Parts: sequence; C-alpha cells; structure tokens
Amino acid sequence: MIRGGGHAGALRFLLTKTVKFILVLATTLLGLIAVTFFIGRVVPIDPVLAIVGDRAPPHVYERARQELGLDRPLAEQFVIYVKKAVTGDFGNSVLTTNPVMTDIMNTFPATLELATLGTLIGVFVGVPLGVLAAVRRGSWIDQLVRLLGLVGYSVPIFWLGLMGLLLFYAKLGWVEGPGRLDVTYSYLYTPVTGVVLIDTLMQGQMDAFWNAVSHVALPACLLGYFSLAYISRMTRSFMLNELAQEYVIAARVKGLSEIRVIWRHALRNAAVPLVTVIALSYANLLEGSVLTETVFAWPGLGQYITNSLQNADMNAVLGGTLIIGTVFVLLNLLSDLLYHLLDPRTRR
Amino acid sequence: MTGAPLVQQPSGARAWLLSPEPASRWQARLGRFYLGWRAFSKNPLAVLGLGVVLLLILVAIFADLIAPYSPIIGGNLRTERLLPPSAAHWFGTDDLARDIFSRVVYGSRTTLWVVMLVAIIATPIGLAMGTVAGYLGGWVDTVLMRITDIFLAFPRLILALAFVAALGPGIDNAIIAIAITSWPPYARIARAETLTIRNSDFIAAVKLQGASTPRIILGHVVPLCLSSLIVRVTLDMAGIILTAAGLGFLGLGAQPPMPEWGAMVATGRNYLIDQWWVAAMPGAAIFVVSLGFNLLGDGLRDVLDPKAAK
Amino acid sequence: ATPPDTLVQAWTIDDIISLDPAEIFEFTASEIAGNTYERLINYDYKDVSKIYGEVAESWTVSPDGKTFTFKIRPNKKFASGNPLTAEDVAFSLQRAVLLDKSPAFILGQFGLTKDNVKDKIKASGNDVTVELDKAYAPTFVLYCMTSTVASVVDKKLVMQNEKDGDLGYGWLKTHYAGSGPFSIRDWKANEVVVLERNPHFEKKTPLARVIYRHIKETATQRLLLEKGDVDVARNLNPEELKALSTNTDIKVASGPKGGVWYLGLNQKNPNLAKPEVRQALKYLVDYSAIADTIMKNQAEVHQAFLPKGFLGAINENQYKLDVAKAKELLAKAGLKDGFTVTMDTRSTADTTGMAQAIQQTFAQAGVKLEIIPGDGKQTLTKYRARQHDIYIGRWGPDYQDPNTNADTFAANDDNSDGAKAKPLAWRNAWDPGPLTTQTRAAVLEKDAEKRAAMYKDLQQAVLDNGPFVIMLQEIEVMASRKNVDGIVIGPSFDTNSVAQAKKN
Amino acid sequence: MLDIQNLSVVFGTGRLRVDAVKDVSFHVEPGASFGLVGESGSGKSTVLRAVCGLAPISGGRVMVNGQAVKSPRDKSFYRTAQMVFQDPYASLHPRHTVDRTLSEPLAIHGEKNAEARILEALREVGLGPSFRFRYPHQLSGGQRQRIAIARALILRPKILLLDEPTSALDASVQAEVLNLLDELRVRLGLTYVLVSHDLAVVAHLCDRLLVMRQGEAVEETTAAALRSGQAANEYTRALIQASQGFARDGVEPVLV
Amino acid sequence: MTKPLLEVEDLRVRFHLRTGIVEAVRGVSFQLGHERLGIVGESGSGKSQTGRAILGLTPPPGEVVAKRLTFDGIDLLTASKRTLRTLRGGRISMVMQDPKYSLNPVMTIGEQIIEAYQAHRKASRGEARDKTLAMLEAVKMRDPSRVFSLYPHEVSGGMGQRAMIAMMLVTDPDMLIADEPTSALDVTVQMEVLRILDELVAERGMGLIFISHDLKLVSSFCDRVLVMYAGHVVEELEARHLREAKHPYTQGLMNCLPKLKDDIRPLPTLNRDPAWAL
Ligand SMILES: Nc1ncnc2c1ncn2[C@@H]1O[C@H](COP(=O)(O)OP(=O)(O)OP(=O)(O)O)[C@@H](O)[C@H]1O
Ligand SMILES: Nc1ncnc2c1ncn2[C@@H]1O[C@H](COP(=O)(O)OP(=O)(O)OP(=O)(O)O)[C@@H](O)[C@H]1O
Ligand SMILES: [Mg+2]
Ligand SMILES: [Mg+2]
Repeated sequence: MIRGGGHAGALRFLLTKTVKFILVLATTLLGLIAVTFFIGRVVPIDPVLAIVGDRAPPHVYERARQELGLDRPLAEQFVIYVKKAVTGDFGNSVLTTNPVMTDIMNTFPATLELATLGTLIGVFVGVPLGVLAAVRRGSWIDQLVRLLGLVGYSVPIFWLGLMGLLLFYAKLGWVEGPGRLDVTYSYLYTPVTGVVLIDTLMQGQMDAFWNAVSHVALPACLLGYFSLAYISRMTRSFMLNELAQEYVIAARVKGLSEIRVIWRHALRNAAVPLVTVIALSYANLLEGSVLTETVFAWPGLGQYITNSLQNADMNAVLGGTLIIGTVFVLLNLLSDLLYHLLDPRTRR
Repeated sequence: MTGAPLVQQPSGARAWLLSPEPASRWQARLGRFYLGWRAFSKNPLAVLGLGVVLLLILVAIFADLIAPYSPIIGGNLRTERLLPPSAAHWFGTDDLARDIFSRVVYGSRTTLWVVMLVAIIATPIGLAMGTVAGYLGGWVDTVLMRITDIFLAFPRLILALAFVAALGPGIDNAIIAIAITSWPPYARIARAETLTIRNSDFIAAVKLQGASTPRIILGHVVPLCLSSLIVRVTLDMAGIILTAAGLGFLGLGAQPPMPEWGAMVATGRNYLIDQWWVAAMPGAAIFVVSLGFNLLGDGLRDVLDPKAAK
Repeated sequence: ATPPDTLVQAWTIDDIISLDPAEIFEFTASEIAGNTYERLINYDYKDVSKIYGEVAESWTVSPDGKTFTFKIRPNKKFASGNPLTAEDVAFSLQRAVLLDKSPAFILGQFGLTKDNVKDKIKASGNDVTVELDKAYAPTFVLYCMTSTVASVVDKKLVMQNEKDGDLGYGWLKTHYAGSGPFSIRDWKANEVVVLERNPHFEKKTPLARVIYRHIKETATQRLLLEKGDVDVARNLNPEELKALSTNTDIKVASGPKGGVWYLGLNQKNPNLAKPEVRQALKYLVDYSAIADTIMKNQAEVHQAFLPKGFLGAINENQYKLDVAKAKELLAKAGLKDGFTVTMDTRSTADTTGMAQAIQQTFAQAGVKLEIIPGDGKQTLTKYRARQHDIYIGRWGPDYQDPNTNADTFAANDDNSDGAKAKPLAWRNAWDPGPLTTQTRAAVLEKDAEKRAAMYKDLQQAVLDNGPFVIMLQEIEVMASRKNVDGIVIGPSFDTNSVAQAKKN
Repeated sequence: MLDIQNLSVVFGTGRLRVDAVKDVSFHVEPGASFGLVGESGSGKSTVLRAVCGLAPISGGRVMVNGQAVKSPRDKSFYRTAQMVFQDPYASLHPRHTVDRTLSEPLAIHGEKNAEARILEALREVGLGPSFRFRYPHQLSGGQRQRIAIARALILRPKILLLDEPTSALDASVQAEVLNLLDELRVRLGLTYVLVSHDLAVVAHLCDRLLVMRQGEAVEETTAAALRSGQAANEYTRALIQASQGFARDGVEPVLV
Repeated sequence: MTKPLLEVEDLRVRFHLRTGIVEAVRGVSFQLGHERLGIVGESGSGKSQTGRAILGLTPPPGEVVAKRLTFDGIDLLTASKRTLRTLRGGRISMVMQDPKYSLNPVMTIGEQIIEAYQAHRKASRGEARDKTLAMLEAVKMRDPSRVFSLYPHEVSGGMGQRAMIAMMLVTDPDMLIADEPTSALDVTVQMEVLRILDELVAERGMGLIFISHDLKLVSSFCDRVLVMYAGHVVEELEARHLREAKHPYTQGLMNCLPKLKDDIRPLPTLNRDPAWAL
C-alpha cells in the first residue's frame, strides 16, 4: 500500500520537478541569452570585420553590416536573436561559415570525451582516496590526499600540460602527442557520434581505437587530476562528517565489518552531497578546459568559443554559451534527481 | 622597563588572554583571537601558508628595495636575452633581456592587487546577495537565486573573457571580470549559511527586541556567514590568481610591460623547452603563493569553521 | 610518424573563413588556393618580373592599351574531370566581380562593375578578352591577374550547386572546384585542411596528400615536429628554430614575404602630427636589434613601404637607432622632455615583443609609450576608427604590383572622418597632399622604368615625412623534417607551393 | 494581562498544511503565572511564538495588556512582552559577548546609560560583572540561560514568555534557574506564561495551567488539582502517571 | 546471581587532545549479572563513555585502559578485532539515545535489521526476513511488513526506537547496553518503549546496562544503580534503597527535582564539593 503511494508520489514528484525544471531552464537560458547578447553588443570589436576582413572596400563592409542586422535598433536585434534561438537556430558562425549548431555538434563531442574521461578518473581515483583519507585521518594517505589537492588547486593547468607533453610524449614516448588521432587513422572510420573512442570501437578499427586512447590518455589524466584533487578533498570532508554520525556507531555496534561500515553505510550517505560535487566538477571540466584544449590541440568547444569570442563571432559565442548553460542546468537537474534517488528523506 | 618580567611570566600574559572573566571588550576579543591563533598555530602547514602570504605582502611593499633591476627596462637585446639563472640574474632573463627575478618581485604587487580587489568586490556582493536572499526568502530569494544561477551556469572563463573584451583588456578589468564571475558561489554559501541561522533562537531573540531587518542581517547574520566565506575566499585565492594568469595567458590580463605572473608564464611558454626558466620562475611563484593561500585557507577553516573541520 | 605519401604541416589555420577564391583574402586560405586553383597567368617565384601563362597560353594587349586578350590552353581539365575552357575563365572573373566580396576590388579597379562585367569580359572560342576603362600600366593589370581572386573555377560544377542565383557561393565556401595540382578534400574549421592529389593535373604531384593541422601552440608544433608526427612546422619562434638547428633530423628554410611591419602614427594626436616628432620616432627604433633577436628568422630590416622584390622597391635603410638625433628633433618640436603616447598592440608574442622593445628605446629619449594590448579584431576596430595614437601592425600587399602598397601608404583621396575608403594614410589621418595624385599617375605609366622611378619618389617622400615607421619585412620560415623536399616558399603568401614537394 | 481567544495557527498550505494550534483560549491575570503542558508537537511553543509575532495568527484574538496585538508588532509591544527560549545553547549569538547581547536591545530602543543597566541586569540574574565580556562558549548552560533571562528583562517587560526554559539543563541546574524565576517574578511583579512538558516543573512555578494535545486545549486546571491527583481528562492522568517514573505492573513507583 | 556476565575493574577512558589529556572515565569498577543495572549522573559525567568503552567503540583520540574488562570470560581489551566484531551485535548490543540519528537514513528499517542478523547468523535472506518480521512483531510494531520497508524518517520517534531495539535484539544477545534509550521520546511513548525493553529483558534473561540522567526513571526501572560524577562512581546502591543514599551528590540530585506532591520553595540546590571529583 505504502509502496503504491510511493510510486504515485514519485510520479507527482517527477511531474512537478519537470515543470519546475522547464521553468528554471527557460529563465536561465533567457538570462544567458540576454547577458551574452548585450555583452556581444558592447564588446568593442567590429563583427563585420570578421566577415569581410580588413581590406574590404566600403560597400562590401556596409552590405555585410546590414546582413548581420547590425543597423537595426538594439532591442529589435535582441528580439530577433531570441526568436531564432528558441527554434534552435543560432545562425551561422562567421569563422567557420557553418551553422553554429553544426559546429557545436562537431566540437562538443571532443570536449565531452575529454571531460567525461577526466571525471571518470576523478571519481574512480578521487572517491577511494578521499574515503581512505577520511578513515585514516592524519595518516600519510591523508597527507598525500591533502597534498594532491593543494597542488591540484595551485598549479597552472597549461604549465602542467606542456610539461606532461614534454615528459610523456617527447622524452618518454609513452603516449601520442597533441590532437585526437594520428593522420594515418583519420580516414579509417566515419564519424557518427563524434566521440572518436566510440566511433572507432564501434567500427572495429582497433588500431585507430588504441591510437585514440593513446592520444586522449594524457589530457584526460591531466583533467582527471584536477577533478580528482577536488573530488577527493570533498569526499574526505563528507566522509568525516558521516563517520562522526551516530548511525555509523550503530552499524559498528551491530558487529559489521569496518569495510561494510565505511563503504556501505558511510559512503552511501556521503554519496548524497557528493553527487552534486561531481556534477559540478564535470560541468567545470566541460566549460573550463580551454587551456588544456589549446595545449593539446584538441578541437573542443572551449577553444571554439574562445576563438569565436576573440573574433567577435557572436553567433558562435551565444550558441556555445547557451549549450554550456543548458548542459549546466541539465547536470544540475541530474544531480538533483540522483540526490532524490540516493536520499529517501527528500522523496515526499 | 625590560622584557624580563614578561619572559618570566609568559603564563601571566596567556592567563590574561585566556581569562574566563575578561574585564573589557578588548580583552575578550584578544582572548578569542588568541585562542584562534593557538589552534591555528598548532597546524604547521597553516602557519607556513600564513608565512607565504605575509612574505607576498612584504615583497610587494618592498619591491623597490628587493628588486636588483628594473622590471620594465631590459638590458641589451643582443647580449642579455634569455640568459639562464646566474649570480647576476638569479632567475635568468627573459626574451626582452629583463631580469626575471625583478619582474617576479614586482609581479607580487599585481598578484596582491588582484587578490585584494577580488576579495573586496566579490565577497560583499556574494555576502549581500546570499544573506538577503536567505533571510528574506520568498520571491526575493527566488529572484536573487535565479540571477545567481544564471551567473553560475555561465562558463566562467568565457564570462570573464567577455567582460574583459567588453571593458578592454587590462589588469583592472580582468579583476572586475574575475570578481563578477566569482561571487555566485559565495552567494550560495552565504545563503545556505543564512538559512541555517535565520530560524535559530538567537535571531528570534533579536527580532523580539524589535530589531529591524537590516540590523539583523548586518549585525547578526553577516558575522556568522563571514567565517565560512572567508575560508572559501581564501581557498579560492589560488583559483583567482590562476584565472588571472589564464586571462594573461590569453592576452587579456595585465598590460605589457607590467609584470604579471600569468602573463609572464604565457610569454615563457614560447621558450618552455629550452629556456625553461622564463616560464618556470613566475610559474613557481604562482604555485607557491596559491599553495600559501590554500594552506592558509585550510588552517583558517579549522579555526573559523569547526563544522567543516570535523 | 606520418605516412610516406602524405605531408603533414602544423600551422595556425584558424583564419580560414572561406574556400571560395572569389572571397579568399587570408594568408592560410590564399596558400591553399595557390596549391589547388590555377590562375590565368602567374609570375616566376624566383624572379617576380617574369610573368607567364598558367591557364592562358599567351596574351596580347590592344594598341590603345585597354583590351587584354588571353588565349587559353587547350585540353585542360578540372579535378572534377570537366574540361577547362575559355568559358570557365570568363565565368570565374565575372563571378568574382558579381559576388563583390572583399578581394573583388582588385578587378574592380579596372572599371569592372557588376553592371558592365558581362560586357567587358567575354569568351570567344579559346580566347578571353578583358576590356578596361583606362590604359593602365600593363604590369599593373597582369600582376592583378595573378592574384587568388582571378583563380579559375569549374563553371559546370559550381553552377550545379547554385542556389537562389548565388553563383554557387554558398557551396564553394566549403567546397572545391578547381584545376590545381591538389584538390581540397576536407576542411574542418580550426582543425584540419586535407589536400589530395588532383589526378587530372598535367604534372602529377609526388605526394598523394597534404594535410594542414591547426596547432596553436608553437611549443606543441615543435614537439610534434621533433617526434616526426608532423613534417613541417610553420609557426616556430626564433628560439625554437635556434634550438632545432642542432637537430640533424630537421632543416629550416626561409624566404622573404611581402608583409611589412610598421608603426602607424595617428595625425590626430597633436604631438605625432609634428614632422620632427615623426622623424624622431623613426630614429628611436632599434631596427637591427629587433631583427636579430626577437624577430630573428621572421623578419629583416626594411624601411620603405614597398617590400623587396616589388617594382621600384627601395632597399637601403636610412634610419637606425640614434637617440641623440631624436632628442635634438624632439627639442626642435618643443618636446624636450618627451611626451606620453599609447600604442595599440595585438597581443601576439611577436607583436608584443616588438612593442616592448620599442617602448624601451622610446623611453631613452623621454617618450613614454603605453602599450594597450588587445586581440587582433579589437585593435583593428580601433585603428579603423582612427582612435589610436600609435598602431603597431603588419601590412601585406594584396597583389604583386607596387600600386597595392602605394595606394594605401601614399594616397588618401578623402581625409574626412566619414570617408568611404580607409587606406592606411586615412587611418592615420594623414593627408599626403600631392602624393595622392602621384600615386594615381603611376598606375597609368606604361614605361616600367619610369614607373619604378615614380614609386621610388613616393617611397622616399613617405620615408622622410610620412606617419609610418616602417621597420621590417617579413620572412617566412618553415622547419621541416630532413626527408621533406621541394616545398617552395614564394614571395607572397599565395605562392607557397607544395606541388612538387616530396618525401625521401 | 494576556488574553487569548480561539487562537489558531496554520503553517503552510495544501499538502504541507499543518494546523499547529487549533482554537485555544486562555486568560492570564497580571502578576499571575500560567503554564502550558503537553507533549512534543502539541503546539505549546507555537502559542507563545504566535503571541510574539514569530508565528502567524490565522484565527482568533490575542490581547496583551488590554490591547489587541498589531502585525507586525510595534516597539512598545516588545517592551511589554519578552520571551526566553528552550535551548540556552542556541539562543545566544555565538559571536557576541554578553555585553553585546545585553546592549543590543538597549541600542534598538535608544535607551540611555546602557552601562549601568547591563550591570544591573547581570546582578538581577545572580551574575557578577565579571561575566560581562564573556562569550557564550565560556558559559555553562545554566549561566547562559541566566543571560537569556537578563536579556529578556533588560527592557523591563511586564510579561515573560518562557519556552521550556529548563528542559535542556541538568536537574541540579534546573533547580537554580527555577528558583531564580520564582524570585524575579515576585520581586519585579512579572506575569509568566511557562511552557514545559514536565508537569512537576509547571506545577512548581504556576498556579493555573492548560494541557494541550495535538494543537488542541485538552483541559485547564490548577496546580493544586494536579497535586491532589485530580484530573478530569484521561490524557492528563496519563501524563501524571508517566511523570511518576516507570511502573512495572502492579508495582507502585518507588519515588513519589 | 552466579558467575557475572561482565566484569569491569578500574576502567579509564582518556582523550589525548591538543590541549592536554582529558580523562572522561576515571577508574570505574562494577560487575553485571543477569540483571538491570542503571548508571546515572549529570551530563558529561562519563556515562556514555563507559558504555562505549565496553563495546570497544571509544572514538579515535580516546584510549581505554582497565585492570580488567571481561565479558563472559573473554578479555575485551586483548581480544582480536574479529572476536570483538562477533561479540558486538552478536552477544553484546547497544540501544542508543536518538533513533533519528542512529538509524542509517538511506536504508530501510528492514534492511538494517536483516543486515544485523546476517552479520552474525548464517541465514538466507528469506530466513533473515522472517526473523526480522518476527522481531518487529515482538517490539509491538503494529504492521511489521509495512514498517519493514519504511525509511527511518518515515516513522515516528517511538517506532524508530522500537525498530532500533528490534535491530539490536534480533541476534539474541546476552547483554544489552541502553544509552538513554528514551530521553528523546515523549513521556507517554517513553513508558511504552521501556515496557517493551523490560519484557524482552525479562523473557530472554539478558544483562542490561541502562544509562540515563533521570534518577527517578532509573530507580524505578533498574535493580541496581551506579551514580557517576566527574568520571567515577560516587555511589553504588540497590534501587530500592535510593532514598537512603549516603553520598551528598546523590541526595542532592534527588532533592533538587521539583515534585508534584509537595511544593518546596526555593528548591534545594546542589552545592558541589570539589572533593567529590577526586
Ligand atoms: N515554522 C513551521 N512551519 C511548519 N510547521 C511548524 C512550524 N513550526 C511548528 N510547526 C508544527 O507545529 C506543530 C506544533 O509545534 P510546536 O513547536 O508548537 O510544538 P511544542 O508543543 O512546542 O513541541 P516541543 O515540546 O517539541 O517543543 C508541530 O507539528 C510542528 O511540526
Ligand atoms: N571525542 C572526545 N574527545 C574529548 N573528550 C570527549 C570526547 N567524547 C567525550 N568526551 C568527554 O568525556 C566526558 C564524558 O562524556 P560522556 O559522553 O560519557 O558523558 P555522559 O555522561 O554520557 O553525558 P550526557 O548525559 O550528556 O550524555 C565529557 O566531559 C566529554 O567532554
Ligand atoms: Mg516547543
Ligand atoms: Mg551520554
């Protein structure tokens, strides 16, 4: 009976959640559009120049300006922007001439690939490290985690990236260099998902797959390290909090093994806030890997947006920003859902 | 007057500080401070962090005295470019024949400026947004938090880039950009903290004494949010320095020839493999200072935020 | 490692915005067009004065100097397999004018407009005739015909992909319809351009494929080159090149390019408007030190606005760092204690490096230079609005004729703020006075020697009095693996050829 | 002094609606002491909070000193009625010294000679001036509760609302605080409304009391009636029974 | 009373803190047979630490020393972790103060009880489930199968505490430590829970240590009472003879409570003699 009620409750919960989510998404995106749009208009870069170049004769310049709609009032431009954006049309990128959506579809998988691997490393190494550090508070492993974290917070990522390349690629030759794939393999497969690892694997191109793995290893480990630094420290602090709870003592009183107490009872509870932390760090990797992408010649979204911004390619900037904003909100929702899944107290 | 009596009765001074019956506001405050300091100083890493930060401040103040060369005017381009570290140039010279040590020393000013300004701009914004939203609740909360979310959902570096692009490159604008992008997490922390405080009995008690809302927020809520915020800001300092460096790296931070560590590393990356010192020296400076702030933040957390230290 | 039949180049190729020759105006895309399209005529990379027919077999000029007739080679084919005819040539030229993209003015300066181009350019049999509005110097016309905008496109293929009367523009922006040694197989913005051997080209290329990889970081380029994961690195800096000189697997080749580095002094700034100040600043740049250190392998000292290799170029350098002289001049201008001035500087490594070197030598005479960094588009926007004090930048010629630089450095028809044309002289608010007329006259001078003399005069006038401190001429360097051979570094950016490149 | 008629308090709406107080009425004479007893969640605190404006009055009427209360309460109200909270560990601002805590109400109401008033207030609750600059963490639970009482008294209110003032304290400390409250009431002529779940405490301090259960008033009775074991309502009897200690069947509680 | 179940002699619990060493329990000795032993004392007197030390659950900076600490002949101080683990929950259990905090919030009550059972008895899930349901029934849960699948936050305090008791007694331990098992509950519910506890103890013949600060409650519930002050036992006496307590602390504790029946005012207060703490 209560089970049935639970289901109905869950359904209602999902429904209200969805409605709320759509509202949140809509307002956030509108806010994002507004901020980006007005930034785009106050940036002292002439977007027409990006299209026609410096040496274009005046009439070519004028025509391009009109085509961009820059001669209309600001408010009108904004309305047009929003109208189009709602239908998923972010216009064409000036720099690549492709529709911005296409460009994002091309660059986002690269970023996704890197960020996902980085987060996986961060989670699968960072969480156990954090747990161990909390359990052995004050021991060498705690110090190690602390040090890893502090170094991770303090080292410039581009420096570490180049040094990594120098050591593991140039000197030791353990991994492949910058880029996603050697040219030899570039045309052995057809891009489907855009994630090279998946595409090559699905098409049975094992050589290409291993080559891609070798390419992605270093940047992924680098991002993984940064996410690990964060996740392990947060895990540690959440675990310390949980380990001090009464129910942990109760679990020990029951005569459960320490492993079960820690990994099943305490971590299961620490997982609740941890989900949010992991989602946040994932979002950060998705948006913040511009520097890594530059160093590793990784044709990702971060580089795309930065490059567009420097060239006043506002369509691309807006599109990219909206995508990242959407992903951010989606991740928030996901972590929210997971939160509810993991924590029965929040299910009403 | 000699120092002898004091030396002989160190417990006297400590007893005074720790007196359970302080005789004045000052004694109470000092005692509290001393207690904090004692907890703090038990953590050698935190003291090290404080040392680094103090060193940064001292170096910034006395840059003129410390730096052996001009940070801006270089030597002979033909003979003094890209010299490795030596007795004459401790950290070597850069591509424009400038002494890197002197530039690092002067760069501490920029770094300090960045750190201070961001702290002064971002913390109050975050604090105000968070406490007001948390305390008032209702639609004020909804509106303020939605704004916060929007800024939070914005790719941070991109927002900073955009602001710098809009305001024009330069260190001050970079700082404003960083400040604008770093307040949302502070607002969230302040709000969360406020939510736990706002229903507490001591807030109800001042309400019952007829205190106005601004008075409650400023006098009673803010001081309690401040400590976790200070900790968070200190821990963020490293990230802020690195973001400034990242902006410098993208050419949007400090203006040349102003010595800014991030921009220096950015130049140095062109010589990374053979003239390693050009990037490594300012890079090491960034690292040390970030580490210092992190260690300090960690230590402060133990002192100010016993919850997190558990 | 790279495959033996493929040449991989590491280069920053993020400036490509179009692959349509009627629109291409950027360095990277120009080079790619140069290797994938053929033009009517071309010039010898070694001796620019030698012009030869590429698609044209021969050409004649009518007695009145207004009509050029080109005879097209028979039996040529496009990469698509379609035959290349006079019809295609005429279409290509008309199309460039009709589309009216940025480089269209190169043809437009001969009086070709949208309205008249169908009458002025005609194909008949194997011949293409082009009718001009004035009797221009033939060298001027021919040099213009060698530029990318005059590339021959495959009319049939292009028109198959026409949409809404756009002459196939939308399609060609990202596709290929040419007859050059290579064809463009793939372009992924900010990632890669892949060229593939054109099977229909007469002289089969030794390499099956040429790949341009977008690598932004020079250190990354170097690592890739040293590991053999690219064959050529295009953007290495002097230090990296120096370090590579000890690597026996790698060789470095270089050749001068048409680009010049200069300072533009805005005449709206009252200090800079003083002739003595302009002169003084020319004495306050340590040209040779910059060329030997910061810009080593990337530029050499050159002070006239026409680069080495152009008709009439002045190759002697009359200025060098002379602080005493500069101080004297400043004193004469009433600025004994110097003055403060800003410089808009693109925040790339070489530009900022030069700017800071200049900042140091300026300071020696009391001129306090504040550097305002910005990205390219940003500084350019400001420059075009005449809001700078000093602008440091590079100017590349649009075509191989001296008029291209004279027109921008020495001519300014309208110095008012609302002027339509924005040559460099205008951007610096400089009214060159009689120089404008002289520039206009030089285009019409048929006698090559006289014409050269006219340009020499123009250059000298700008050297003495112009608001430009021209400092350096660009050098293009390529570091490549030892086994790579046959890459030609031409005098302009569209003449770097990989057609005969091979790997041993 | 305090007159409550048909008070009801509702929190939230829809599914989240909680009827915390339903139709409760009682009246307290000036100088009297009135008790509210009941189990956790029965709405005792909510009644007090509704009087002070910390909880919404959804129905009924609250009169203080002969006047209906205004929402929001004005300053004169706060000078008439003050409240002491249950948990002395939570009701003092952890970063404020005793001095600051006590001077805050004086500052809000623009009172003069704060110095003297603070010292006097401390003396009233049996603490010396040496406590003035201490922080809460330097005080024991009983001392904190004294400070909370001092804070409530410093504006010289007529009514003191006491929300389980001793339930967080050890038995020995509870006795001290109860004695203090008793003495203050007589000396300052205060009116008390005391909330507690401990019948003995209520009976000790109050003359009349109201038993509450799930937001409703169960019965109003007197301390004397409790002592003599008279209770009309079964629930009240159960409370009395439970307060006697554990009773194994048939065995009388040892301590009475 | 034959051989005592638990023997404690000179038990000390020390905490090594930065500020020095805190001795929370200072030389506590007692024996427990199959009886109900109450431990009372004011807050911080070391009651809980005594209970925890017996189970070997003194939190990290703490250290336990004792002349003797045996359970059914097993030396708890030298026993291996393994042995301790089988003892804990298997033969010695503990019911803690607040069900809100001592039940794992993300596991259903049923799961938690099954887990406790399976940690000590080799049983299939089905058996464990049956046993759990039976146990829930034994603690007078109205609808055991419903409660089985509820999460801790979905039950009231009284139900939670009964679930906690079920969890701790499902393995039929020989000894139970109850650390303020009812102080978070309402008085009426408190009585119900105590009754259940009382019945179970009587039925199964367990030894019970009942920790509370409520003298009245302990004296009415237990057979014997230890009165603790500042970490040591100031007095040990039969519950029946509490009124004849000799120690002034015990007397003070009893007198300072307001009583329904007689109205003494002012209430007598406790005058702490520093000598008690020695
Ligand atoms: N702010 C609020 N929002 C929603 N419900 C509330 C709020 N405050 C109190 N309640 C509800 O009102 C009811 C009465 O609470 P109240 O605090 O008055 O009880 P009480 O008798 O004081 O109990 P206790 O003895 O535990 O203090 C409870 O069910 C409680 O959950
Ligand atoms: N982890 C710890 N570190 C330091 N001291 C501790 C620790 N845990 C308990 N103590 C101290 O040990 C003493 C006894 O604590 P204990 O919990 O046994 O008291 P108690 O009698 O159970 O009190 P209460 O009735 O409040 O539960 C207290 O003074 C306490 O401060
Ligand atoms: Mg209450
Ligand atoms: Mg206890």
